[in-house]
Amino acid sequence: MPAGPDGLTDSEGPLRCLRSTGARITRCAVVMAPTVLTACQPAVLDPQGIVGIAEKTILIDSLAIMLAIVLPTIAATFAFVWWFRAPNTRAIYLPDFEYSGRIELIVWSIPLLTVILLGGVAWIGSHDLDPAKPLASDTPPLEIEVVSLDWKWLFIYPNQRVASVNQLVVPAGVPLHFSLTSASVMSAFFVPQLGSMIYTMNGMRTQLNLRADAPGTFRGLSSHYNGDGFSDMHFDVHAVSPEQFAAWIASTRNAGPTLDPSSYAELARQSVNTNPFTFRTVDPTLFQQIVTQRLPPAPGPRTGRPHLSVSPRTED
Amino acid sequence: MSHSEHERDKNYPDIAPGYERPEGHDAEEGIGTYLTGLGLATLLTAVSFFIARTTLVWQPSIPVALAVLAIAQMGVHLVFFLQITTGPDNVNNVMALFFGVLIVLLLLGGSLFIMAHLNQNMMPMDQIMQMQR
Amino acid sequence: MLGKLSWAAVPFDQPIPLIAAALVGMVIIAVLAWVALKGWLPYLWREWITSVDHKRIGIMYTLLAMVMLLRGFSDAIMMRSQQAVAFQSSGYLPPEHYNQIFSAHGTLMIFFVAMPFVIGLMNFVVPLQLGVRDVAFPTLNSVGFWLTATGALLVNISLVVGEFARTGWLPYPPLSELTYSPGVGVDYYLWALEISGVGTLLSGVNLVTTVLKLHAPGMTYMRMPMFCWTTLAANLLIVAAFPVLTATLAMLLLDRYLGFHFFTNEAGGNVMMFMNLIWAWGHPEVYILILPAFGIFSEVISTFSRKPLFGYRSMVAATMVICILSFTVWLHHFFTMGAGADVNAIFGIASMIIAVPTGVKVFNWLFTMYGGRVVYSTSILWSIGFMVTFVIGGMTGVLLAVPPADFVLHNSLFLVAHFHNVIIGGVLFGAFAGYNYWFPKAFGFRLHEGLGKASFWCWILGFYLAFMPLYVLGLMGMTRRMQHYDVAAWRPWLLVAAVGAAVILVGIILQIAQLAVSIRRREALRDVTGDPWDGRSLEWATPSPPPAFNFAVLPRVEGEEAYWRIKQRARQQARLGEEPGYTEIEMPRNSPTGFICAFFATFMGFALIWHIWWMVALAALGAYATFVVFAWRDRDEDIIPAEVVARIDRANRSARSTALAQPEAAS
Amino acid sequence: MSGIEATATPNSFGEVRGAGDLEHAAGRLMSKRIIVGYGFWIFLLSDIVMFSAFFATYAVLVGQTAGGPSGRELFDLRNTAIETACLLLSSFTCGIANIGAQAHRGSWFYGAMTATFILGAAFIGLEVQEFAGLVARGAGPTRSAFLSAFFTLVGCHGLHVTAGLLWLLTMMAQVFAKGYRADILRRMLCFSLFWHALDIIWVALFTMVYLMGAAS
Ligand code: HEA
Ligand code: HEA
Ligand code: CUA
Ligand SMILES: [Cu+2]
Repeated sequence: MPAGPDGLTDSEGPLRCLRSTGARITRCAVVMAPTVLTACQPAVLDPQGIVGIAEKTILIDSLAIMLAIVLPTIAATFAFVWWFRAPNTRAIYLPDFEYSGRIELIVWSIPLLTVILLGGVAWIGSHDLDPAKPLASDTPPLEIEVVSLDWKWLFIYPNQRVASVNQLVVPAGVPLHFSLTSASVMSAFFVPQLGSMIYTMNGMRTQLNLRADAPGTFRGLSSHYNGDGFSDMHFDVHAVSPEQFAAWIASTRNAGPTLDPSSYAELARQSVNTNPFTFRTVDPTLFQQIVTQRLPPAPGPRTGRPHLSVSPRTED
Repeated sequence: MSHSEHERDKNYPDIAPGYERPEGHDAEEGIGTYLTGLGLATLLTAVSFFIARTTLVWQPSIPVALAVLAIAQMGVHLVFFLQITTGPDNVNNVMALFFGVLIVLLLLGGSLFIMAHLNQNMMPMDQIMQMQR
Repeated sequence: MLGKLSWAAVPFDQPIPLIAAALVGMVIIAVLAWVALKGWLPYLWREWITSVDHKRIGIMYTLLAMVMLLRGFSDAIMMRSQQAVAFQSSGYLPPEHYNQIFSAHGTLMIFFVAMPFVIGLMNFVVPLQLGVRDVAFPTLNSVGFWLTATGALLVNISLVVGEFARTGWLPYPPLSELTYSPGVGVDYYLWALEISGVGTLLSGVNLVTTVLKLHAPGMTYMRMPMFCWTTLAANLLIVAAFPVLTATLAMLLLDRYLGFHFFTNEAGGNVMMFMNLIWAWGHPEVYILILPAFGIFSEVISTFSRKPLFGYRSMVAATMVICILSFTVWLHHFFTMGAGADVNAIFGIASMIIAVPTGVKVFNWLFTMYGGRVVYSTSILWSIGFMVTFVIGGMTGVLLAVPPADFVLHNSLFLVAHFHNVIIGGVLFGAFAGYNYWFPKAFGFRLHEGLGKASFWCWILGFYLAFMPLYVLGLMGMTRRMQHYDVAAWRPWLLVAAVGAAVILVGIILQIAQLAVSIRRREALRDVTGDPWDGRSLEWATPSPPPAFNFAVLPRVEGEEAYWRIKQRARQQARLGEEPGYTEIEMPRNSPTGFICAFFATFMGFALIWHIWWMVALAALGAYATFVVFAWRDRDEDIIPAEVVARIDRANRSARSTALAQPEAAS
Repeated sequence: MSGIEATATPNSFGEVRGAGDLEHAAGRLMSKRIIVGYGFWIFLLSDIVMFSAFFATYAVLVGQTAGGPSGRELFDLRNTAIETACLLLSSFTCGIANIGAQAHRGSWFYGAMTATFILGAAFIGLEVQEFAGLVARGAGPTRSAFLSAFFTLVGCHGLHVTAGLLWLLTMMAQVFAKGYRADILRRMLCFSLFWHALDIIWVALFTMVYLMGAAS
């Protein structure tokens, strides 16, 4: 894994944009060539984990329930409009038809019944799929701490004492328990093919439970707008077999920089398009320090703060 | 000028909020209502301040007592100062008031409900421990 | 001396906005010069700028909305074209520009297009429908309008001087806090909305009072046309919701200007409280927009089906239920914040319940058409387009209200598709239906039907092309607000969406053509009787355009569909009622208060944004002085002599009796 | 196609409508006082909704002292009691002033208005003093979220009172210059509604902020 934190330094000049684009394209091509089909078609409708699968089912079921009443409504609209068009003298004309108790009753009860059914689905679904609720499983969950930074993702494996940036490697079939926070502004962690997204906020810890059922590469992203670098704040999730995961951890421990408050401060500065890389070791209390704000929130844009008339561009 | 307006107002089904029909009584009598209101409000205020500091009552019940007293006092103000009644001429005023109160309750209740849950779900561990201390 | 303001604030390095702004500026100056040369300024000042006539103010609101629509649309076109090209490249709009564009688009569209459009229509129509001469507070009405215009002006100034917010149409902290957004963009946003928010609140108070307290004799609540009811509900929501917006934005302002800690990351601030409060306003806001549209459809569908509205009482109940329920669902905008299952489920279900009264409305419109004689006018095309489109948007809304579904759809383009589906298919179509329906009332001639229909078809086609792909993209995991992307599978859909926006553009051009052609052919399209559609409510009892006093003599209402009854009786007896005895009428006097207030408010807003404190103080003083002067005036009414009233009314009566004599010709 | 068969008979609401209405407020079936009063009533409700947003924020942030002082350490209930007394009394005198105005009694009106002004000004004075004291102790609004919320909530009420004082003076000047004209009396009615509403908000305020803050 290439560049360390020092690789993050912002380059100057107008060329930068071009260069970073070029770099991104190259990286994309290299990293993803083998898995283009899976990795680059993130889809809520193609879930690869139990949470996502359940959510897709609920989505489709709810849609079906509603279509059962919405489609006839649309059909009736067309039918009425056509049949009762002014030139059509064969249609009955009821110029005073303005009330019918029976119709009123039907009109209120049809949507009501639909909503009762749907409400039941929503109630059960919310409780079953509460992001903070642990997944039922014999395997103990893998703990992962997630920190959203400007504009990259930091994933800490507290029990393995390693960390990675903009790249998440997880064992397939093992429940994952995420604790999430933000180093600066609000973001949202989302891997469409695995299911539920959740917000990340500074000074707060949200929780999420997911599982990748089978090995594969999935695209993850920030699903909450968080500033100029937003569009590039995506990452790949590599779900691998537990053995491969163990191997990855082992190799990670052997290379790369260490993550401590000072390298974290460097990381917390704004940058876009950070190449994925890993940390050999991690201060185990780092996440806790960020959540409790003992490590101060990220500084934001740097130049000449805070009395600017125009917010600085990201490139500066 | 305004007397004629008084006269005319009698004929409308509604009345302006804060306005007492002048029927029968002159200005001096109007003061009576205000005096009653002042007396009751003073009493309720005094009790509130007393309760807040006393050790005579069961402590956890103090906020509840204070809330009840405050609501009572607002009622006193509405009735004696703002002349809100349940009379038919006041229906529109009271409806509007109810709407406002409903919104305030939804907003306050909803916000506190939501925020309590959020805060509880998202508290970092050591703050939970702090709370338990 | 000038606070933070310096030449550096003007984006000389960004030619696109600068050239655009220079063009707009030149057009404005040219128009002004032309007006001045023609000697129309005094007329404009007398008859429009200082007018307190609800009809004039309504028209000005609508005009403001339409101008801002063009601005909002040019933003939309830029976004669509940017996303069409920005596949694995950064497109032609850098992030800091693109981010301003979607923020400005959302802000303008909601606050300065949709709001003024519906408020304008309500202002114009409601007093006419109630059978009265003006709104409850005519001068306040003018103040409200001009403050709204101030807000719009400030947002547009930000194009040239400084920058606009890059934080989305709702500036979530901490991104919108000073630390992360040090520029003036967020300040522009905040002050524009604080100022126009006051204006909106004033018009809300005004319309609530009007509907509840001003009626023609016999116009009881249960005899009011549906549009009056939805106006009441929408304005109750304004009165109840806008103060929350004002308070929330004020807190953000305090954070930014005085270093408070409401929503900062530091010192115990709580960003979640912002989300909570802003949506406590934001959700009611969307019903503020849609309820008047519902009212318009009720009027249009019943008129052009030649039938009374079906299930009037149900409709009233449904309206009021929506009004209350809209305050119980706001959490559905942040299901993914992690409040927990109980909270999510309760608010999710509450959101779904709104589908019940809304469904009732849809079904009642259906039964209004049942047994009718549906005339395919432009207005009813918009209404039918609405019924089909809105039901789809509503359905996807309910889908988003299912928390587990929202967990994967939140902030995606699926959501963007949902709200454009209900806003364009609901609010905008409603506004266009109302525009075509009431245009003859306002200007005395009808709009060209053929071009109107052509525009409708482009719009509906364009809409489906532009927004159905977004549903698909949402399901493919594409989030909103992406400046560029590198997922190849998204691209085709984005291209379709761009084409859709272009088709909408054709619709817009046709709409402008419709207006131009109609003005050219106004004599052929003239509405002589004041009742071009064979209407049912009282606005059609007045001449087109209505005189300043609306009704020569207040009509007496004896049941629902007040005007229809009067008309039926006239038809049976084959003659109009007796000529009434005319008396002189007192009407509120015109007043420059609104305009002058807005003048000072503009300066105050601008000065606050740029920290020019002396100018703030001066402007505040000026505004206060304006009020005192206004309060000091002795005459606030003008008298229209009985002869004038008689002359105007007799002319209209004679037109109407001619029409009555030859029944088929009129409609 | 047909005509306004609009009534030759004068507009009537039931049978009782004075002819005076036709000249004065043609087209208005309610008297102007009712319309104006009601409109202002609606405005007040919106103002109260705005306060409820500040109250909600305060309630949420009250614990966020960020290591700074809490309400218990800061609040001086004696001061609050005096403030409360001022405002309550001023509400009473404001009512008297309104009665005096509606009855065209100059002595009552001016006397009671002056008393109201003095009491209101005293309230503001005490509040400013309290705020200044807090800021001097390093407990200003920028110290913590709790203090931000406190200063904003209480300060917003204080701003309302200040605006009310300005209005009060304008009102007195108007009566002085123009006499008891109907429109001025309507404004007076609105003013008294405003002042009473401020007192109601203060009740919520001293209970929730000061008393509960000091008790907990
Ligand atoms: C009233 C609300 C409204 C309206 C009408 C629209 C209309 C349109 N919107 Fe808008 N949009 C929003 C509200 C609205 N939008 C909001 C709130 C956001 C979120 C912002 C954020 O992310 O913060 C958003 C975001 C948004 C995005 C960003 C998506 C993203 O986040 O990635 C896009 C992308 O293309 C888009 C496109 C369009 C398009 C193509 C239209 C078109 O339909 C445009 C239609 C054109 C017109 C409406 C003008 C035409 C009419 C006239 C000019 C009148 C003609 C004259 C006469 C009648 C005489 N919108
Ligand atoms: C005019 C505007 C408007 C309207 C009318 C609506 C109507 C509804 N909206 Fe929408 N909404 C917006 C504007 C609007 N919305 C905007 C602007 C946003 C995004 C803001 C942002 O984030 O930037 C949004 C976002 C939004 C979300 C948040 C999603 C997210 O952020 O993840 C949700 C979730 O519940 C939602 C739900 C609903 C529901 C349940 C309705 C219901 O009222 C719909 C009811 C209507 C029907 C259901 C159709 C007719 C009914 C029948 C035919 C009866 C039978 C049908 C059934 C029983 C299902 N909306
Ligand atoms: Cu696929 Cu980057
Ligand atoms: Cu909503």
